[in-house]
Amino acid sequence: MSSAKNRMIARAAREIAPGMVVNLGIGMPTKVVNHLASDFPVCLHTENGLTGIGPVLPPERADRNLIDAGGAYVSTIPGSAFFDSATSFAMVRSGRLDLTMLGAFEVSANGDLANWKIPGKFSPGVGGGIELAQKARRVVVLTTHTDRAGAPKLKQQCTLPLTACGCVARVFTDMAVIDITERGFALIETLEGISPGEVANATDAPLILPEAPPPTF
Amino acid sequence: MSSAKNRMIARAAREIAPGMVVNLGIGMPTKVVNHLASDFPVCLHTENGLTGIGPVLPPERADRNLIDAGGAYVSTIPGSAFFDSATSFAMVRSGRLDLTMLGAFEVSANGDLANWKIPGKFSPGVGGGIELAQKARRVVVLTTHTDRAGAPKLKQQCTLPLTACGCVARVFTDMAVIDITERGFALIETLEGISPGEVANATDAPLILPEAPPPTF
Amino acid sequence: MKLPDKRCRIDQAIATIRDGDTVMIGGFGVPGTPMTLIRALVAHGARDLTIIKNDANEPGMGVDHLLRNGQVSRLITTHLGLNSHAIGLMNAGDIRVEFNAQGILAERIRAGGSGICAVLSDIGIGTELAQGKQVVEMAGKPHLVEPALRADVALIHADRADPFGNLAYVATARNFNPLMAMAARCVIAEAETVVPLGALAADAVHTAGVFVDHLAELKELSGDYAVVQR
Amino acid sequence: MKLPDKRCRIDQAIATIRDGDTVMIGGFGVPGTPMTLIRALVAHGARDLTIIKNDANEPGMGVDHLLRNGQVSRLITTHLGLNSHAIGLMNAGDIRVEFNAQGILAERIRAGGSGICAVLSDIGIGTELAQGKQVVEMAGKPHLVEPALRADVALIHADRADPFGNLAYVATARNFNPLMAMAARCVIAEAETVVPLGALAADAVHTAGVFVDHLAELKELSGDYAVVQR
Repeated sequence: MSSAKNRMIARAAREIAPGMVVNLGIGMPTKVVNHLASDFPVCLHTENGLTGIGPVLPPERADRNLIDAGGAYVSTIPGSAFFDSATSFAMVRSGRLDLTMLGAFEVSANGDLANWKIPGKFSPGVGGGIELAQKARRVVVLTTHTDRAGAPKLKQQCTLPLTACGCVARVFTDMAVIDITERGFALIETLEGISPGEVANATDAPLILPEAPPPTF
Repeated sequence: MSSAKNRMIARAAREIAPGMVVNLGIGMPTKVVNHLASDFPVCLHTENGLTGIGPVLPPERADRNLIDAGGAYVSTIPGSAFFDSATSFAMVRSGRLDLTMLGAFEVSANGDLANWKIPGKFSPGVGGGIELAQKARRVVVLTTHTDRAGAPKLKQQCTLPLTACGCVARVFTDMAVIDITERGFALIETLEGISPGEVANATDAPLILPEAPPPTF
Repeated sequence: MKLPDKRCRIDQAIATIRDGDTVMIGGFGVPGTPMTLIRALVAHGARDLTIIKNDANEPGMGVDHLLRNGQVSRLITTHLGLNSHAIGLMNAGDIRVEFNAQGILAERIRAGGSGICAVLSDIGIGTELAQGKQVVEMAGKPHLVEPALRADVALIHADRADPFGNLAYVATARNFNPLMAMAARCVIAEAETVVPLGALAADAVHTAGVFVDHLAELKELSGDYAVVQR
Repeated sequence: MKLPDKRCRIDQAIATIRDGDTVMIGGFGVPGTPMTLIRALVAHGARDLTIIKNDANEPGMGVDHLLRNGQVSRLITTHLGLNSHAIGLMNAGDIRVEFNAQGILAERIRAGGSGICAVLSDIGIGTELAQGKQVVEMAGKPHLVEPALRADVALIHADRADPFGNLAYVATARNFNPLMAMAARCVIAEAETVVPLGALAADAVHTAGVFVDHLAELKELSGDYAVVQR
């Protein structure tokens, strides 16, 4: 992984406050856990039926019955609990998730999220994404700032099928930390070595810049 | 208890076929269990969260956390299971109860049941009765044939608020066994010493009599 | 990662309850009724409460203390048959009572605890319990809309707990407790025993700790919990 | 009273499945997927099946054997991301696929298992998953009607069972199994171990035996259940 991505993930880890219940989506969000101290008080939730996710185990130490929603062989910690899929999403929909971190294909200036379908190219199904995006108390996105072709993922409006409307509060990218505000995207921090102007150029919507140079990560 | 009531209860016990899942309502239905052999294969359900009810225990041997829906201190048997109130009624409404036995204030000729409310006199709430009456695969009633004032409980139409419509298949009384048929009440058996005519006289609706003298119990 | 500790003092947890709150209380008869939390709510004195509970216990027991203390204005329940005092209050108009079919009350609470807005059911169609309810047609048949129930606070009784608030119930003391423990903004649980983190097996947890906000260990078990002598 | 014995041979239980049936299958990935019952259904050969399962496992694993054998005409699921073969069948029009939000699929199955006709939910409003769904207004807001799902048969994997069919699951192999075990006319469970009546503690039962029709003990655990090497 690039150094910029690594710093993005480390920065996103600081979004997790002590005592939170957190669901980390498949992909880059899952890696956030590597940046939490071993005694950090947090409860990680995986939608296939576990609170209190412990470290990922190598195959030779894996429990064949213990995976996370991405299929990784994880472990438990003291105080873990198992439950069925209905109970798992009861937690999500009833507001017991303080935070979820998700990946994205597109995020719009009003916080719409598209991350599950590219018509004609990619449609594996929505899984648990809609409920996480719509119902976690705070939804943040981890994504590269642009796609492989260099096209911005932060747009005035999403062009792909939505996962949920107006759900995203903050986006962590390999260039910046950007909040969704009532007036649209607002630059909060930049990656060290990236200027606010570079971030604005890579964003397909107006970007509100802070008056002073923003902090870096 | 009168001998007639005892024989009614003993007769009702024969309604339980091997392998059934059965809920016995509060009052006389609960006493049916005293007429089942100790090795009879049946699963008794109580709506406060237990399948596999064992014998009632005296206070000095009671478990303070183990009661049936009527508040009696019961016990478990090998294979008992505890569950919450939602799961308990999931069993009822999804058709896993083969049989329920209920008490009645009134039963109508089309099988309507009234057993929970006497306006202005008695309205403690419906409890689990509606769901048992509406959803058990077979609903039978145990009741005295007439009330304390001698008025018939089997009527052309119920006058009291209904528990459920058209739910009752059979009524066991201290005078007779009566089925609800498409043409109304039909006499199946009589208590030893009671004539079909006496049953008909104590019933406030037409009673279809068998061609031959009915069996007695 | 380690899991947060939610142990607290009962009076401090109960102090968050305000006049006019809706309070769910577990239990079916004595088993599962959080007798100690109820006593603390009586001592606290919050008034004009809406209580959601399967039953009203018996005269002089459990939730009846709240009724006698004049703290309850409304009761959402299924059956008051064992509490003649509660029936008297209802008949005198001193408390408003809403009766639900028992399993429908359970489903409405579970729906509230599951972020589901309502369930559609045919239970009670043709009876007076259907009166006034919104009806939705599905496949040509009428169904009653049974709206989800949520509460400001839920009072829960558990047999065992760990400091994170994972709970396990025993026997028929489970009843409405796991459902109500999902359905309130603030869930306060009393436990007969609190074991160390990890001592409650992950497969044996009945209510996951993420649903629980405050946990109190019962130092001793009062006579309120004993076998009822009849 | 004693509880009936529901142990049976797998092939006899599976033989009741007919062409055109709807079959729920537990599991989320490998954990909880009843691999042995699926192999028996492949051997049985019933066709034109509607399968309800969270996912389609991976190519060459679990439910993918039914897809490869041409037994499936319709799949009600949440995510096929790990089975490119299933996505290929879908894109070629060889199977019809209905995608549900994962928790809504769980609720629909649970509703079917609970005698509830539908749940009302706001999940997916404003997205293409809301298209074509019945809408009900409650308190001025639109809600989607999510109808209950039931099946002719449910195939369940449990860790432990007793002869009455009380089941206990382990770790994340629980997932959809307890929900599906409530929601079918005929519930067939495979268990890694069958213990004597009474050896499964009444408080530790995850699925009560009244929901289960047939129980088969797995004599040996095939490689299908092993840790997936990636």
